[in-house]
Amino acid sequence: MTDLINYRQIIAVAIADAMRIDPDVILIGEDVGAAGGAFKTTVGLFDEFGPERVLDTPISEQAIVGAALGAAITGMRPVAEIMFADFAGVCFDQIANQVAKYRYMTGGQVSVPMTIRMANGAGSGFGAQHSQPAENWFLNVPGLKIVVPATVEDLYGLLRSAIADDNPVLVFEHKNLFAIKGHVPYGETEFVPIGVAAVVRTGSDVTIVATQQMRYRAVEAAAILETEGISAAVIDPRTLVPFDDATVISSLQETSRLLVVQEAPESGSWGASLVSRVVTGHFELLDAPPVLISAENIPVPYAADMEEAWLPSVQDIVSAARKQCAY
Amino acid sequence: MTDLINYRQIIAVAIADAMRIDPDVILIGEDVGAAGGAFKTTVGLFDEFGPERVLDTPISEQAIVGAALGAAITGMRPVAEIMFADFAGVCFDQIANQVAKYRYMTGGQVSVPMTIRMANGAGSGFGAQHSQPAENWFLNVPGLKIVVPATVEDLYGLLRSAIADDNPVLVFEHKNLFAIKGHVPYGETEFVPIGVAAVVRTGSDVTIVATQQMRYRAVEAAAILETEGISAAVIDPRTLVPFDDATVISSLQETSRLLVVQEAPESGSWGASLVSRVVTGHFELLDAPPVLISAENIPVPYAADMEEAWLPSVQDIVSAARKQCAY
Amino acid sequence: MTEPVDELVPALRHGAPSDSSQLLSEMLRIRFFEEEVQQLFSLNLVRGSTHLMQGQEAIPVGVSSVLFKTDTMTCTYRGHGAVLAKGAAMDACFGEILGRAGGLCKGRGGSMHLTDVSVGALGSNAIVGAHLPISVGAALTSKLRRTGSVSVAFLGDGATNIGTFHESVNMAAVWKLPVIFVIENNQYGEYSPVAATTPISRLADRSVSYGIPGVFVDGNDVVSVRAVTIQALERARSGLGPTLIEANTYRQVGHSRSDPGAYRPEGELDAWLLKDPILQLQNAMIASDPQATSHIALVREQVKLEVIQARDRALSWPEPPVEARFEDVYS
Amino acid sequence: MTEPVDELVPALRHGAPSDSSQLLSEMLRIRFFEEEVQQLFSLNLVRGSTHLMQGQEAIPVGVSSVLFKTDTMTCTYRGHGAVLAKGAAMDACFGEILGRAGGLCKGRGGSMHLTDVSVGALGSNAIVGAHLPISVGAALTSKLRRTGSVSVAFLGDGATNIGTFHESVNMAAVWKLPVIFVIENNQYGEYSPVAATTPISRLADRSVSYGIPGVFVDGNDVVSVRAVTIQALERARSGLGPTLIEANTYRQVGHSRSDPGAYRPEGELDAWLLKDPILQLQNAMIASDPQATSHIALVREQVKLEVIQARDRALSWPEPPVEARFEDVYS
Ligand SMILES: Cc1ncc(C[n+]2csc(CCOP(=O)(O)OP(=O)(O)O)c2C)c(N)n1
Ligand SMILES: Cc1ncc(C[n+]2csc(CCOP(=O)(O)OP(=O)(O)O)c2C)c(N)n1
Ligand SMILES: [Mg+2]
Ligand SMILES: [Mg+2]
Repeated sequence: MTDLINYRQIIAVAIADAMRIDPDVILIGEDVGAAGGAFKTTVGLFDEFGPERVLDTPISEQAIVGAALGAAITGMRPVAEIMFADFAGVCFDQIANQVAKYRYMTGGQVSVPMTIRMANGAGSGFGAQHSQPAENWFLNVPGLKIVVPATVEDLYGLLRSAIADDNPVLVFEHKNLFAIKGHVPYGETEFVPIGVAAVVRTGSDVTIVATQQMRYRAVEAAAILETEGISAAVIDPRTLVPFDDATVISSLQETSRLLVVQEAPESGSWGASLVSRVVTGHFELLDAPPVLISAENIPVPYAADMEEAWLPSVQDIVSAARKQCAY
Repeated sequence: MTDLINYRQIIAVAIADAMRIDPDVILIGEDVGAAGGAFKTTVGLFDEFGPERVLDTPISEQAIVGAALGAAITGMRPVAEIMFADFAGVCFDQIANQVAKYRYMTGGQVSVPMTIRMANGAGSGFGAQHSQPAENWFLNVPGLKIVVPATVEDLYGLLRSAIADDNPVLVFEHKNLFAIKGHVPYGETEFVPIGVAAVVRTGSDVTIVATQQMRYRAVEAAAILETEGISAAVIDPRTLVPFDDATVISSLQETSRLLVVQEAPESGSWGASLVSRVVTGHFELLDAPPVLISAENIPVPYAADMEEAWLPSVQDIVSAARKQCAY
Repeated sequence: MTEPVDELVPALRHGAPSDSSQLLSEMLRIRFFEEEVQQLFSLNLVRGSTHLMQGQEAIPVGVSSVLFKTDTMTCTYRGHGAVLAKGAAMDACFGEILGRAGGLCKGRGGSMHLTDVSVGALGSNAIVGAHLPISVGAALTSKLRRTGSVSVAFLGDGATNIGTFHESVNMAAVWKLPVIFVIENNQYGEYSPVAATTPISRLADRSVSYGIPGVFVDGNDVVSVRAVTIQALERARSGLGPTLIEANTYRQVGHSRSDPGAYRPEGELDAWLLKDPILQLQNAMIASDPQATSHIALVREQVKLEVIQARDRALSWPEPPVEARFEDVYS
Repeated sequence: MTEPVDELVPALRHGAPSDSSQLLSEMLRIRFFEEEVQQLFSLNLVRGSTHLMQGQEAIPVGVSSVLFKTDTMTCTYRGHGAVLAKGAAMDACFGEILGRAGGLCKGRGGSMHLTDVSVGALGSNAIVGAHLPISVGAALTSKLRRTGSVSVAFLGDGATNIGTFHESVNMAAVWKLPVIFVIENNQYGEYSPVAATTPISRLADRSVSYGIPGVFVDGNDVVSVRAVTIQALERARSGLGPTLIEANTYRQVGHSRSDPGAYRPEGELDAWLLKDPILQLQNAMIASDPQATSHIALVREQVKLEVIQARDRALSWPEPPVEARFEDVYS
């Protein structure tokens, strides 16, 4: 039995389920408690678990992340919320230099079981400081796992897996997907694992890899391509670190064509890293040059048409795949 | 007429030369003044230019970068020092969300002529929080230029170009190169331009691309390869953003083999981005799979052998090139 | 309250001497502007989010009424009022919020980023506290260049808990820079009352950490705000360094877009509505001159017209050409 | 000075009651340890940098003398003393600084990162201020789990100017967490005297911003340090929240590795050497009991031996196996 629920709402469901089975889980962030979250993603938790386990904080992101780290190494299993992923900038040191390195630098004395949730992504007119693909900022920092769920089911599962993980996990919740609908996975005990991609759609001509918002555009593009006789697989990696290269490679064994679409500029992106890993490790698999469709190399503009132009479009994907398949 | 000087010393020379010709240039950072810098890279500036133009700050990196930005948009041309590049974590927001975006977001009302200097790099036992290739943290942030000089001449020239640039430029000074020697470029008026790679060595079999510390290892590797009859070109991009793809491509036209060596983990790195751009744009140029040699995907360990193992070695480069040329 | 130091007090933006009528009209400009923005937002003409400041108008107006155009100002996403009071063209403010080509930032910034460097409005910032060090830098230029200009930074009560606040006030204090930090204490940071996030009740007391004056003022009384600003300006221009002003006020509207305000205790809003800064100034004007009523009505009408016309001009502007998005990122 | 509240004062690390002799020996352990590290550094056996704390020993010793093992502690790169005083094995401390397999962190951390979670030493941090929020988190666990443990955070005078200091003390205060923030005011941040970077002279006054007690203490008097710590512990364990202690002291050595100390005014170091915490305690012991001289000599000898033996054990350890570098990063 499952009910229909949206991406926004499933977050509180997942956190509540985790909190019910594990008293060490606490939630900490700005207005996550009494107000139910700036995005209403934590509604109900304060009422159920009270102010000791659902903590409203001052506007102090460094203290939020650092306190979560301090709690994690002393026995708790905190979930910290950084409202907009862009604010990871103000606590970057805590995430990259402290949280990511603590276990390693101390010679593994303790693990760091904590989750940092943040709302990422463009498309809704929040402007350059509230729309970034900040998941890319942390790719070069060893010690963090990074998940980027696109569906209600993946968000539920990955959030549960993140909270259960003994490593720090960054969970990016895409704010332009809040209205996406899916099912509450009642009574599940196995969760979408970190590090495993989803084959959204199989295909034999080209393998399109995309996350979150771009996954949906990839699926749309695949449908159009199908009408033209091009069979496109769509793979959603769901996790950026550690990346499930194997699922991509296995699809490439059939398609021999790699097309990566990402909501991020090219330089220093997960997409470029994937392309690089595939060509350095599996060159012989490719029958055509890989394609990387990225967002534009400019800050996210505010005006509607500009912001939409910044994002890769369905049409961009269709044209690129068409060209690639004609190679 | 030129004198021999080292990488550490040339920094103050470059800043002094810039300050002499432009009264808008000021230097701001922790202990950059009276003490001549934590790395002794700013010795003499305080004496020559006084406390108004060489400002010792509190330990407040966010304020340092933000104040430099505020000064830049009101008519100064500040050079801010962030002692170790790892500390960019504490002022990441100011760099990525403020400095990088100010001009764009305001519709170009003013430019942001400022430079941020920081000491990056591993190899001298400073541990995981003082050894990082932090230049990679900013690759995905449009609006910044990023330079990574390896020689005394490039450091001088790029620092002068950075200070003269109307865009914000991040200058990474590699602390394991402080003892490298080179020449003071007396009386030059044209400086090494931002965005132009150096062909360190030409070659016809493989194109090795490397920066800073790795550039020297690449040159060593190339010498070894030569004795084996393999002719390796070595290209030092010198600038990571904007990257001079053209010089790499032009060498590849001869060699058809790309080998990138970097002092950074693979994920989200400049090297992976370069590999990706080359294969997506110039697939047909390649006769063998490109190779990316990266640092290991762990925090930089302290113990000597571990740290050295973390870094790509000359031997790693030689073996990879050998294999690639035998492809 | 000190008497204004005449030579330090510039004329109001419109050139007239700064009298009550002028102050009223400035506050009304903001009030009506915000009401229109709210309307435009509900019509889906504003993207993302918008943060309005009805009820807080006396603070930017009181402060800016004694600033020169060459003085600089930074503020927050809740900064429409501050930017208008500093002298930005109203239609261009509307235009920016609407994402139009004629917007202050050519439509690239949005509601949280109104900026007009030409009038010294150096930026509204969407990252809490991030504008504070920028205002320190503007003051540094003033000091080094000896321009005499003062840098004002508006911030929220909640922003006094973030690291940049501490670093910025400290740096300004140790360098004795001409900065005025003005806390717009509207009792809440998003949905959290000050007491839930801040262990002291008088935020101005945070000045002790920096050895600078901390001044508490009724932020709904435009004349008092102006008076304390004059003192802070004097101090700044004499090279004595920054001042921390806490202006007490109330955000009469939600934090942003859809905010039902369930967190407000019963009756709180009503009590504050009685202390509305515009209402209070009007009452004071009427108390001192019963004839003022009709004058006030006239001012309101004029301002309303100005706002409507500015709005309509902005609405008539096109969106920016989409190719323009590549401009101004690297030169 | 308050009398120690007996049930709140644990025995010293070695199990003996906390008397002067014990305090002296603890300080000497640190002093001799640091001297050996300096020696090892000059022999090129220590990589990177090392930050010593000769002259500041009374602070960690005074504080830790009244802590339980279950109380937690975070500190800075200048934290050898704090970690030793909290009870970490000395040989493992040497081992870490030498990058040996038997080091506290298996040689992966280094001089700036001594950590021994088993004794509550949660970490030395190489980023100024970054450990402060971590100490807040440890206190949060204490509060939620009702363990009664207190979280101590040592920090430098210079660190009081960085954002995390402000955010951390504020959060601890608003949540009334059991944290004791201990400023080791050694008069300098690197090469900058406090006055060059900080606009007030009494750093404890920064407590005003958080509505908590600010206590100034002679940081070279181990007994006074212990006394103020006891008060802060009482407050913390009673759920009243954090205390900010400023312990005045002096760094008798350079900031790190090669530091000629040219920034020190003539005579300053000499004056402080007369106030050396070890010297002062020894003098006090001799003043109250002239026979103490020989006892002191004995203690010094014993401690010296302990230190040399610990050093030699560590030197005999191998470097960590290079393959071990891949451990403990993802589980
Ligand atoms: C660094 C950062 N953290 C969080 C936010 C989200 N946020 C936007 S406004 C706000 C509340 C700010 O409160 P206050 O400073 O009192 O200003 P007000 O909105 O009341 O004017 C928060 C938390 C942000 N924009 N930036
Ligand atoms: C964020 C950050 N900025 C700068 C540094 C470089 N740094 C190391 S120690 C130090 C001085 C710290 O002074 P203080 O807090 O007084 O501590 P002390 O060293 O005197 O014990 C500085 C600036 C750093 N490690 N981290
Ligand atoms: Mg507020
Ligand atoms: Mg100090």
